[in-house]
Amino acid sequence: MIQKRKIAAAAVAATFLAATAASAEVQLRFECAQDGNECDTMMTIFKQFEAKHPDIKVKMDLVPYKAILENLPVDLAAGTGPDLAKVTDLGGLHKYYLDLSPYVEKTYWEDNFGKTLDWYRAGPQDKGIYGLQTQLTITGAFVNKTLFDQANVALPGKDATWDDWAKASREVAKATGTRYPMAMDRSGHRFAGLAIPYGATYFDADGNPELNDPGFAAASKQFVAWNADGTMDRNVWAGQGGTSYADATKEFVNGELVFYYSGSWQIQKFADQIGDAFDWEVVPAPCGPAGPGHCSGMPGGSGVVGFKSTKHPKEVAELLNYLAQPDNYAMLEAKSLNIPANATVAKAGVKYEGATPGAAKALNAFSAQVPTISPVGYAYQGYKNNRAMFNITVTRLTQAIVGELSLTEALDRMSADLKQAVNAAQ
Amino acid sequence: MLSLITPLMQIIEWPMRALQRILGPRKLAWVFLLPNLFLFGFFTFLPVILNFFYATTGSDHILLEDRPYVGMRNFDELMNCTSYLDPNSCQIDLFWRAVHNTLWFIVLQVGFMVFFSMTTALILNRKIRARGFFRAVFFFPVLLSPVVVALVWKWILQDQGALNAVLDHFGLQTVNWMLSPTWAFAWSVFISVWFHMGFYTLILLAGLQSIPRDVYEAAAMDAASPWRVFRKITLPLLMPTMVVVLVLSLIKGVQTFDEVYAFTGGGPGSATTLVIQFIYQNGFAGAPRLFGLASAASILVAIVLIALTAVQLWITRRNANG
Amino acid sequence: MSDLELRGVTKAYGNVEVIKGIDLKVEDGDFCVFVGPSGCGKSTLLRMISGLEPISGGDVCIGGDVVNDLGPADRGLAMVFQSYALYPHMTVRQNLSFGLENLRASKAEITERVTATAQMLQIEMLLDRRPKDLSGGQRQRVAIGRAVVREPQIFLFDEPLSNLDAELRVEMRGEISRLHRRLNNTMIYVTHDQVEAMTMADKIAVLRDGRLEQFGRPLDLYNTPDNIFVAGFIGSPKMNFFPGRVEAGGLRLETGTVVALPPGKFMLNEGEQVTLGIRPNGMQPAETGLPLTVSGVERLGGESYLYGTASDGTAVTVHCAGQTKIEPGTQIALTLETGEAHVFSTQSGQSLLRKGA
Amino acid sequence: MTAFLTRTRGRKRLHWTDWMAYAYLTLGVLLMFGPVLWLVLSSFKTERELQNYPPRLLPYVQKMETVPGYDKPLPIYKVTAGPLAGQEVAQIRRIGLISQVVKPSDPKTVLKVPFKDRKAVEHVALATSNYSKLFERFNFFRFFYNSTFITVMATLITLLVNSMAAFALSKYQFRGRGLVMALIIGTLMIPPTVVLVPLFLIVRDFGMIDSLWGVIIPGAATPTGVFLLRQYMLTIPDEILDAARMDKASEWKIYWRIILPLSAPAIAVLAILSIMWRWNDFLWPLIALQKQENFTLQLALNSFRGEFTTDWASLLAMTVLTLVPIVVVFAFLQKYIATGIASTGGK
Repeated sequence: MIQKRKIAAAAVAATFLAATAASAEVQLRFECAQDGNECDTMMTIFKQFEAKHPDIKVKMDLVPYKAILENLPVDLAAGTGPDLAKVTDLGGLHKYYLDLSPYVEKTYWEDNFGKTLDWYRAGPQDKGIYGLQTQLTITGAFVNKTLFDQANVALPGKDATWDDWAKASREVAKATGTRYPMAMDRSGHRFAGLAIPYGATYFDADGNPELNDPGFAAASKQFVAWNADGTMDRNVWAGQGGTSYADATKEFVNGELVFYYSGSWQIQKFADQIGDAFDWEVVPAPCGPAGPGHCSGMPGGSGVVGFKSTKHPKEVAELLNYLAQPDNYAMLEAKSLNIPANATVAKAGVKYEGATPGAAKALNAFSAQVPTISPVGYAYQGYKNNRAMFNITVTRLTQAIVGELSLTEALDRMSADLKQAVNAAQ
Repeated sequence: MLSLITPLMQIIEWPMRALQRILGPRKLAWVFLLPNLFLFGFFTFLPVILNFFYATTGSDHILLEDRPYVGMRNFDELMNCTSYLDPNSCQIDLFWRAVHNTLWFIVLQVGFMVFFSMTTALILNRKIRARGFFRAVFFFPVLLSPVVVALVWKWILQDQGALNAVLDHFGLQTVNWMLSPTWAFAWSVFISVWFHMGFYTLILLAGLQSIPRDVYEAAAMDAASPWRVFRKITLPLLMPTMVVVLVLSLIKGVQTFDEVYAFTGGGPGSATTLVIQFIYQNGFAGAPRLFGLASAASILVAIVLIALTAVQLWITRRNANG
Repeated sequence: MSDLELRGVTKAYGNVEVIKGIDLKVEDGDFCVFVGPSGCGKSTLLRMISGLEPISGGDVCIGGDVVNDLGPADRGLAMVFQSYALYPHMTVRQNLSFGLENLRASKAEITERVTATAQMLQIEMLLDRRPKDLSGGQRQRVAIGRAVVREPQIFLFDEPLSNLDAELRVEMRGEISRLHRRLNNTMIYVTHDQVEAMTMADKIAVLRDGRLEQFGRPLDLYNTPDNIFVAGFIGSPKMNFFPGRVEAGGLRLETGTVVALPPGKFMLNEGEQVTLGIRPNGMQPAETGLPLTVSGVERLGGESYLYGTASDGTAVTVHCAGQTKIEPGTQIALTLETGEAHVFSTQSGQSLLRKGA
Repeated sequence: MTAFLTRTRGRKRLHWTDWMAYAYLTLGVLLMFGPVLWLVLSSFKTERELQNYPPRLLPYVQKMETVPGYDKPLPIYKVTAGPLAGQEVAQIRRIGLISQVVKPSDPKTVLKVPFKDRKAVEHVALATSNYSKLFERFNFFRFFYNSTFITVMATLITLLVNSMAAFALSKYQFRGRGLVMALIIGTLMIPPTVVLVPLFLIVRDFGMIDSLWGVIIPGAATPTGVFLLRQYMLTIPDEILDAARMDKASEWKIYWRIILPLSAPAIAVLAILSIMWRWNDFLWPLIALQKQENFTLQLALNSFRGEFTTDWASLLAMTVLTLVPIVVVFAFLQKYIATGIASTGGK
């Protein structure tokens, strides 16, 4: 089908090539949704690219995130998709990706983007290059340092466990009259930051996904208990239902929260909105019963991919390759305040533009955590059905928190749901 | 406006007159129906038919031709319960929780909706000052997007929201509304009535215009009691419009989703998860998309709705006659 | 020529026949009234003539042409509806000109005819008002005006006065009659009110149950009704009916009274069950005769009515000239003026009057 | 109560039912309009103020003052305790739990105030930049044009096509009428969300994806509209149609000269609803439109919603902007709803 279309396109192109020189210009459509200024920054870099390649024009369609998540897959299936897009369901859309390896310098990509390339691949055997990780995120904890100072409680140290943090946060909250000691975004992705230190593996020995290993169950039990005793801000998880996302940004920004487990994408917002109201910090990834090797956040983020259905695969690859070059990539990360996924850039360090000292410090703190990310985290992030697992975790765990299901029932339901999802996705 | 419409209508008059001569006035009805049926057939009816096919297929593929046929499996899974009264005994427990919630939801929502929109329409139909302003006021919420509606009501109802501030100010007990399943449900009903009431008020307001004024004058001469006037004159004469409101409020009540979803996300837990949220989360936001399951669920909902509407129409018809 | 002829016209909705074969000829210029109780099919018949209701069988001829397949607008008719059916969103002037516009009359002609009609009906000052701002009588005039302005061959009226109060009704009755004399058109008028029928009609068609019971001049119907139904329907107050049996030399009523009838006027078979019909003014209080218990008296000044029951329970109304002195509760006797009596077969209801007598 | 129901109580003194009615309306204004008003006010808040917890009614910003010797304006605080209690001071910086402040009157002397003993001085100010940013950020007028084009065309088509169908379904007896009506109401039962994908595939096959017509056409034959109009037309007496037929009006003429004007209230309602639906429609344009130059206001508005964060300040400002035209249209059309012209002259 695609082959046919290509031939037709080539024939059409050949017919008109001689007649109209203008039609030689290639237009690439780029679908993008942004939280901050990622898309706008990318466009400025693409403009530089256009200057070097006068025959290629990039047109960005800035869309709501919902379009990327829900409509892009439909478009791609129906053959009406764009040439390239910034996506977050990295593994799930694999079947539509354009393999860039014939067009780009493979070793450069392999050396610099190493682990993140796997997230776009179909499996371990797949050696293709499909996407450029433009935004590497990592989950982690923020604390309200000022509250600790006021309560005269020392920040737990580098190897502090979740339990230590809970204890300290409760103490601070009590001493300062703060409403909520801890909070965690309502997301299965964030929950992995708790589950991995508790020893969750997410995959059995054969590599099949599971949501009931002992580590995961222990973390769930702890989380439910913390929600019950008021350690966790119940509003975030228990105030919602289904798979909907909720965060505690408001509470943290307003100084009502001591310890907030979220992720690196919050930094810019915190810098803007907290301003001088209090001091805040990123703390090292909390540990857990599983021991020192498991003190890890969850990696994540988004990347730009090209699609098979494009009529201009070469140009798409050229464009992505241009963006992947150290200078351009560094500029993108510097302007959009993101953690680089490119090894060269990371080693050189990024000079964040317009970031307050606090924000820059926080970004660097997160960057420092990247090398210690647990393999479980990478595997989980790279699994193509991980979104199903995130959703199931959130839905069922909330039911356990509000008491609709017992924890055992919730865990059983998670396994059943996962089985159904995996079956449907095959 | 009129100067625009008249020439257009006059142009169409020629072919229509010719058709009337050929077909006769009775068959001309089909000519009047045709444009609508064409659009309806392709863009409303055909998708519904395709939906039936989706319901009998599995996998997470989007194109129908890629999807394997699975027969009634999706329906079987949905209906696989030890007891339909206990969602926990069902294979797809969330569907049945949503069904239970939705049933309660429509009982409350349709009742309040019809009552308040009727009252409002009657009042707005009177000779009152600043009628246009008041009409706009009641219609305003309809214009907002569900996200924004949810946002403002969250400001009001969250733990440290405006309502609790007011309660606190008067020394009353504050409640964390969003964390209590009962309150969250009650407020969801309230918000959805608040959001959509203007829609039905408007329809009823238009319907009230079809009641000739002299009928009321005659009733006033007869010194009929107000309740009797309403019961014996307004209501029967308003019946065709009432049918619209009853049928639409039931259908749209069952299909309530956006504002409640944006407000509670279906929570706490699944206390406010409605059927459409289940369908949406499985068919659209789901990962993977269980499109077959969502389609099957939508068909089950439609069957129940058709039954409910039939009962409703039967009752209104009986009442209208009696 | 604008005479109207119905030949075996029938109408059925599915299996239900509502008009059961009617033959009728209305001469050019006649004012013909269809009268009958509600549900007799008179309005349906009118709508069938108008073309609004397709006919199931038979022929409708106007001016000698069969018009079965012509649409309502092409039959050259105009109709005044019971509810007037004025176009509520149009002014009176627009209401009157709408039909003319559809006939593609020129602007000048429309203005001229509308003005003329308005003058004739005295509604010139209402021309720019809308129907809701008019009184009942004014609306009625506009409705008539809308029919008149089109100068139709035949006018159809569907109970046009039933929505008016009594006084206005009398006034409009006269008005319509004058209109008829003035235009001299064929008019067909449907009513359930026999007084309207009697006062306005040249010809009356009495309908019952989808059948034509009798067709003729008002006084012919009054004087020689074909059957009990027509006899009872035409005339006010209603004719009195006494059941009885034919005996030698007369009738023996159920009350026991024997009544002698003019010989040869009726076809009577001895022993036959018959009904004697006699109008309220065909009876007088007397010393002896039919006994009557008076239950009510109406004194209208110039005349009086007695209401009572005969010994067999038959309700009886008696008309007396002047102001009677009889009081309710008294027993009186009545003499019957047998010259004005009607005799009907109880079984068939048909008049037993000998034809040509 | 009679006045409730009859609306023609033309007395000078207010009846108690009038008081009831006004009380109800006042409550209505509070309950219905209050939240809307709060939204409008909030569209003038800074993003920080929107994140304030608990939320406040009015848009506040902290007072800033230029103090000699400092380049940037400094934030003003009121000291609540200690020797400086009650005075307004400008904060230079905060180190840990201690604020370094100066009195604006005496900018040379740096004082230390415990961080807890100061309170920001705030005043009401409108963040109009929420609005001006919109016009800088993207081609607002392009989106406005697209939305307007879609709304106007779709509403005209909807009104024409639906009223024709409703006329046929309410004023003619023909075989299949019940079936058509049942189908039209029946399709309402299937939730629109679930048919989006099949509809998308059909519209794609018509070649209308990524065109404004692809948004306009599919929703034009709305079952709700047909149902609404039909039920209203049922109340128009058939005799008026007969009268028009006697007046030699063709069926088409009866439709547009008699039925349409007499259905004005219902048409006005459908017009308002259609305009509102189209103007606010989000889900279908989101899937049917891809190129940004074809986007509607709602799509642009929702592009403020990212994966993790929503730019509420811009979103609310845009919401208010998009509300304005539709409110104007409503104000214009609502009077037609009250055009009671159903008196046919009869009883």
